[in-house]
Amino acid sequence: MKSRSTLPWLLAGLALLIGLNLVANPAFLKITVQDGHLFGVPVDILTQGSRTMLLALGLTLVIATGGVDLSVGSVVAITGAVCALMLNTGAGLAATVAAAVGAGALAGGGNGLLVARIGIQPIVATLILMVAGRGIAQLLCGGQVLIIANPAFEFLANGFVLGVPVAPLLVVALFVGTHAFVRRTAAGLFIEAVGDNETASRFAGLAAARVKALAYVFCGACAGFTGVLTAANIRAADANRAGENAELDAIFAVVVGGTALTGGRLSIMGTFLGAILIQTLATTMYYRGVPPAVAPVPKALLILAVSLLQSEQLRSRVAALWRRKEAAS
Amino acid sequence: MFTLITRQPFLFLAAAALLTVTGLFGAAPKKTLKVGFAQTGAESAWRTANSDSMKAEAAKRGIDLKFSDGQGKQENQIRAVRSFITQGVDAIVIAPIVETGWDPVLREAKRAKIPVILTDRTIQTTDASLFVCFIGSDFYEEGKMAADWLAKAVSGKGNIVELQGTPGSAPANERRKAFADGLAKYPSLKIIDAQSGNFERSGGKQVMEAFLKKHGKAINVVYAHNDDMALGAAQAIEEAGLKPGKDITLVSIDAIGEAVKAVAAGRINCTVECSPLFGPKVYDTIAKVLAGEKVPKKSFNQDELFDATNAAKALPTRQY
Amino acid sequence: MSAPTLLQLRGITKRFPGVVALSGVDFTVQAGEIHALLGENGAGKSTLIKVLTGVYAPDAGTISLAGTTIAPAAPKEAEQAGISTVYQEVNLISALSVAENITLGRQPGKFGFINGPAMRRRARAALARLELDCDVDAELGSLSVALQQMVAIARALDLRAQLLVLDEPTASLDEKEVAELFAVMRRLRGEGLGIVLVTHFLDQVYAVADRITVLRNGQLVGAYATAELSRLGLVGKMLGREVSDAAGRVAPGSGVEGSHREGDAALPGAVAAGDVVLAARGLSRRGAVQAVDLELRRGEVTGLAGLLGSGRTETARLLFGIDRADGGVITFKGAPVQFGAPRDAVRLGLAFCSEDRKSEGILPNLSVRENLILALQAKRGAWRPLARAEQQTLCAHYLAALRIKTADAETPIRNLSGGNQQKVLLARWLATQPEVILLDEPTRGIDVGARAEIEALIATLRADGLAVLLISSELEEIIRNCARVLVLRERKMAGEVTAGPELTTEGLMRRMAGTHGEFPALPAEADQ
Amino acid sequence: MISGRLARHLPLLATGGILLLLFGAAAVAYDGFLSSRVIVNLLADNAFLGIAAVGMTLVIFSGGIDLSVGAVIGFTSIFTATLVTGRGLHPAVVWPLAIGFGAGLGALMGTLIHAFRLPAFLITLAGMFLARGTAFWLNTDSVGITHPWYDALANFDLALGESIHVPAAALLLLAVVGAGYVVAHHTRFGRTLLAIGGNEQSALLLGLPVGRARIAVYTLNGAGAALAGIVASVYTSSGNASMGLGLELDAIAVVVIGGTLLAGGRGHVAGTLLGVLIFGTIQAAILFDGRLSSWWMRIVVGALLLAFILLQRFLVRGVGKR
Repeated sequence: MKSRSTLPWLLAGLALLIGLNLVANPAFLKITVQDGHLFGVPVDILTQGSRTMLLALGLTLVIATGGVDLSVGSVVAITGAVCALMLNTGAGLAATVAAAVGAGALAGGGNGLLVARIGIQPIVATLILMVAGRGIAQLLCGGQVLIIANPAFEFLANGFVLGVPVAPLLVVALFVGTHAFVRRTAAGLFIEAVGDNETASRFAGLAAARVKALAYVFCGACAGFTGVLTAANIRAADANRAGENAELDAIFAVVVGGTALTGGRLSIMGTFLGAILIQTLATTMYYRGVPPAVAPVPKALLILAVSLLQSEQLRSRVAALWRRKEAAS
Repeated sequence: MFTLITRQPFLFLAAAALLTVTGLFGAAPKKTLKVGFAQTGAESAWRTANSDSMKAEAAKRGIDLKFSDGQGKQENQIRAVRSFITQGVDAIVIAPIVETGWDPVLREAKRAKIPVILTDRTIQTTDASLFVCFIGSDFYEEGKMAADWLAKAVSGKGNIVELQGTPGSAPANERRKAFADGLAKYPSLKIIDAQSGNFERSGGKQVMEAFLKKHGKAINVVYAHNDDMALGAAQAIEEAGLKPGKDITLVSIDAIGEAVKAVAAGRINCTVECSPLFGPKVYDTIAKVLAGEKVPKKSFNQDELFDATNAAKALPTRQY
Repeated sequence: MSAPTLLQLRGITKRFPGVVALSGVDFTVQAGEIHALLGENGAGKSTLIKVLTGVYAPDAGTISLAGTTIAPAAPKEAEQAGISTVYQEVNLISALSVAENITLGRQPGKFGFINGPAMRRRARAALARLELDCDVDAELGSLSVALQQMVAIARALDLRAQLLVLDEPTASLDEKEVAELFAVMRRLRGEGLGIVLVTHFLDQVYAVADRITVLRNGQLVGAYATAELSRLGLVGKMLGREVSDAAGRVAPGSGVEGSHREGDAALPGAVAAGDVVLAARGLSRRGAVQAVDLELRRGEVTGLAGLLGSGRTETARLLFGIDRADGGVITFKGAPVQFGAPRDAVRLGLAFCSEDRKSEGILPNLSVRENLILALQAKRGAWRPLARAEQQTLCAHYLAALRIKTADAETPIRNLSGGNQQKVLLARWLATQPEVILLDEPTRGIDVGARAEIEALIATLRADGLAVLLISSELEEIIRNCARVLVLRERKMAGEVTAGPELTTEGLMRRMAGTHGEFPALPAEADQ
Repeated sequence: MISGRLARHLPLLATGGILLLLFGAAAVAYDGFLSSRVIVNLLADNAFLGIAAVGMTLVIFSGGIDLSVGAVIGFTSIFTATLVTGRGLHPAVVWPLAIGFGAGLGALMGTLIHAFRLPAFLITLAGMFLARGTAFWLNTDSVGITHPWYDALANFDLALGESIHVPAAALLLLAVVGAGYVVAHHTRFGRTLLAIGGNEQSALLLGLPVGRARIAVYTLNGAGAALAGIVASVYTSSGNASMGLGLELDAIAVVVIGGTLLAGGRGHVAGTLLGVLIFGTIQAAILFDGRLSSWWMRIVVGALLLAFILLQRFLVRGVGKR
């Protein structure tokens, strides 16, 4: 049995990308300490990629159940607005973060209800919140960019602890926590079981609909916290732009990471690396001076490459070709 | 099949619900001045202030304003204009998203004898009779003002990095071109790198971080297509251990409140704005046009530029 | 047999990675005959059919139809050559109309456009040939399963087929429909068509087939005229051994002597029935079953027999909480219970092995280990995970106890053979230590050896004091294993038979058919 | 007793009923809504959405999805403008070229999806990035098109009586829906698509050309999206790389509203036209109201979408329960 793991491919891709950058810029991987903070391109990649990582983390569970959530970008906008409204009326930091994450979870619950209970196709069900959600966010903000002046809040996204940026620390902690959760409890097995064969899982005594719905709730909560980080990062809630098109990058990170869109396999570690790969690609484009307009093209090529690498058909064809060659020689 | 038929009551229920939804908006009052406004979208605070100004002024004057949000798509705006023509409004106001592609629908308006007023940005057309007049702010003008200010401030010399807006969007296109045109006179002012920050603060910050690592101290000037990206860039510069406004000159556009504050504090050197408060001028113009008076083909709303000299003074009176 | 040879397969060999599915098989069908193709599961019947119809290319051998050598590379080519097939597992397209289904892929018309009236005419003609009258514009999905089956046959006949292959055509038909189908087959035979019939029902073979070809382990055993081959002889050839047991209790499929029958004491009925664990009174659900009563006792295997569609599976689904009953009461150890979902039933100690292993049983991409522990883990809940070591112990235990053949416990279950998958599913349930286990066709589609092992396992379960419900379409299997048998007919109870002289295939069949004496005469070797 | 033919079309009739009710409600609420101009505008303003949605319907029939259509519209419009305005080429040369590009991209995606069993969602997402990126690379500005053909098309309308003028785009939409209807429901290809979406394994065993049909449907959809892009360029007399941004989701939504199952295997092209009209009527009603703020517009569109999908869900359940 061949290993189905995509992690080696992912690491190879990442190594290739970093290698290309090192050739052009030998200091690409250099990390220095400036003003008591870690400073360097890898730090930037982790910090800037933290929001995509977090969205992708939530989506990983949803995609592993065989679903998808297009609404995460809009949820980011909504929860950013919630943060601004709470903080600007004098609420505490803890209450604000709890409210934002709760609002995200609530949105996820709505999606979960439509998908798991009513049986609407995930793309369509979450498309509704994707459209309406941004409107809700704009409604909350009154169409303004709400400025947030709260150092403690900003610290969540831009602060440093012992020279290490806080946002990636938080996100890594959430990854580790989620990984532990899905692997140390039976949650991971349940999610994969439902994604692989929902009927059989139900017949084996699983509350399949509940597992699915909870995956959406978790995804919504992650999007909610992403909204917090986004708002904190720019010290403002921007209902119009926050999280715009973020769902595509996040889905992309999940799929690159080896969690199949058809469901059934879940790789938290893969998602983490997938998100880093995407952020590294974006950073590479800044450094290589790729014109912003054609930036989607390398992304398209990366998607194609990754999809092809994951295709069993292609692998077996290449293997057959290889065998024929060997036989001939 | 029979289940389907028994489901019919449900259908009617749903239809009734729809009726209520649409009925909520009710019938519009008659015999008042009816103006259709095809706004581009709600993509920024500037834009929202612009919409609010148009709405508030209409309410004040008792004008029945048909407001439409194009959500950043020209096709939606054209759809709206065609709908205004169908509804027989007295005048149409358009804030065009892009410069081209308006001839067919404007011809329809002309056939229906409805005057069209362009705001915010003009259009390219072979037939200038298609619209009555243009009231700008235009993005091009803003870019030019920024270039001129910069040339004076740094005495025509320096390396610039440009934080562009969302690729393909009109403000990004205009502000990029205008700035480049404005710099043409100053050969020693060079744009050494440009990337899109998608008009987002986080985007501006991210791109600026990359630029700082790539070019190091070679960067003298940052030109950002909007304040959000400039504020993000300022953060990046601070985190790199430099002083925004001193070590690197920041020029940006929009003049949102936070940016004017930053100018006053010296973190940003200059921000250009064209006031979004178009309402009064637009309705005055419409009144004149409908009364048969002549109006100038082109007029501009009040332009302002905030730098260290006037920012602090302007702060208390900012409306957005 | 003076009829001309219609189809001739010579030396057909087909290999799959690791398996030789067919090796040098010859097969001949004459025009105007109904030819039964028989063999146990895994004998190579379906591979042979797929070679014949162009789904697989043979590795060696030739096919000739009416004297011309053909090498169909796709089902369409086989159809064009004159070989039409009605597959057992293949449904037509339920969202299309009857007419469209009958003509799909070869609709009349020019340049790819469909001539609607011509299509409907053709469909009506095809249905008329089967003496069927139905609205050709109706959506296929709105018809009964039997009617859909007839439409599939009509579709096959729509071509000027010379050879018609029917793969398990009667699986979903009731007795009357089977009779109608046979009438149609005989008529077609009269028209000179060659018909290949693949079936598991030996009665039907003797009722309609002229000749029989038997395959075993991918090899040809032989071709025989039906009249010259006794039932017992046929079964012997299928199993590869001479069956001399005249008692009728050990009949097809039982290669199990000694493995679970530790003397007469272990025979069904010999163990005293214990307390009633699970019982149902008047269990009903619209469109599924009406007023079913049953009691499952500790240490007893209860059989549930009935034709397909008689409500067997539906009953099990109601008992397990998959569907909700409209009426009736289920009691567990005397207390009434209501299952909102299977998990409620699992928590109480019920287990259910579905007949549809692929879509309701296995999680194909997950490992054997994960498949095995799923139900136990679901019972414990997400927060009380089984430690990895515990999981491995469980797996090791069951892999050995049930003799499950797999490279290791981490292999995806889809790589296992059907019989081993089924054993993993049984292990999944045994791991939950259930008190009641509902087995719906536990031996369907698996080979003889595995079948014997599963039957042995059932005996062990009974001996361990479980209450077992065994649903099977193979009456011999029911008779061999059950102390009591409930018979369902047309979704209602049609009687209960306890072990003893009454419990014979014929007795069960009479109850299933609901006609005493009218059932087609069984071949000589009666059960007594 | 309902005849089989009528029974199969009941969901379609129900969708049509919803459209009439919706339109009726708007006509009661807003003066002047019930006019031939509004109806003609429904067709004309939604022409390129509708044309793209017809192709999308066929793809969804086969159980697939295509996220690249919006980007292909953007690419086609700027490609056409660049060649007609920038290079002075004649539209008669440029249009077939543009349609060829759309079809080529579709064929490429279809081949990858089929040959390597790759998820359509991902491959067409890549196609979307590719087409949008190439479009912006051609020109980030919008480019006006002045050409006699464009003027003629823009000014053309079919006069039906005194007050009804049907513009070219509306006629083309009807023609494409008609063609799509014939292809989907009266050709072997169309029926094969439904069979693939219904049960691919069966379709293979029934001897249907599954691979060919699947590649063909993405090719056709690519060509359809390119045609929609040309219509968009005529509608605006210009090319714009960001044209059709997010249109793929609108197209999927109207197909679903029109009663086609997203999982494939069941649906109707005429339903898609109804879906487009429902979508258009919602937008027209919002425009007639003219008082909704930007955000309420989105919320109302989302809420109505939800209402329709729930309604359809219950209808399908009703049919499924027979």
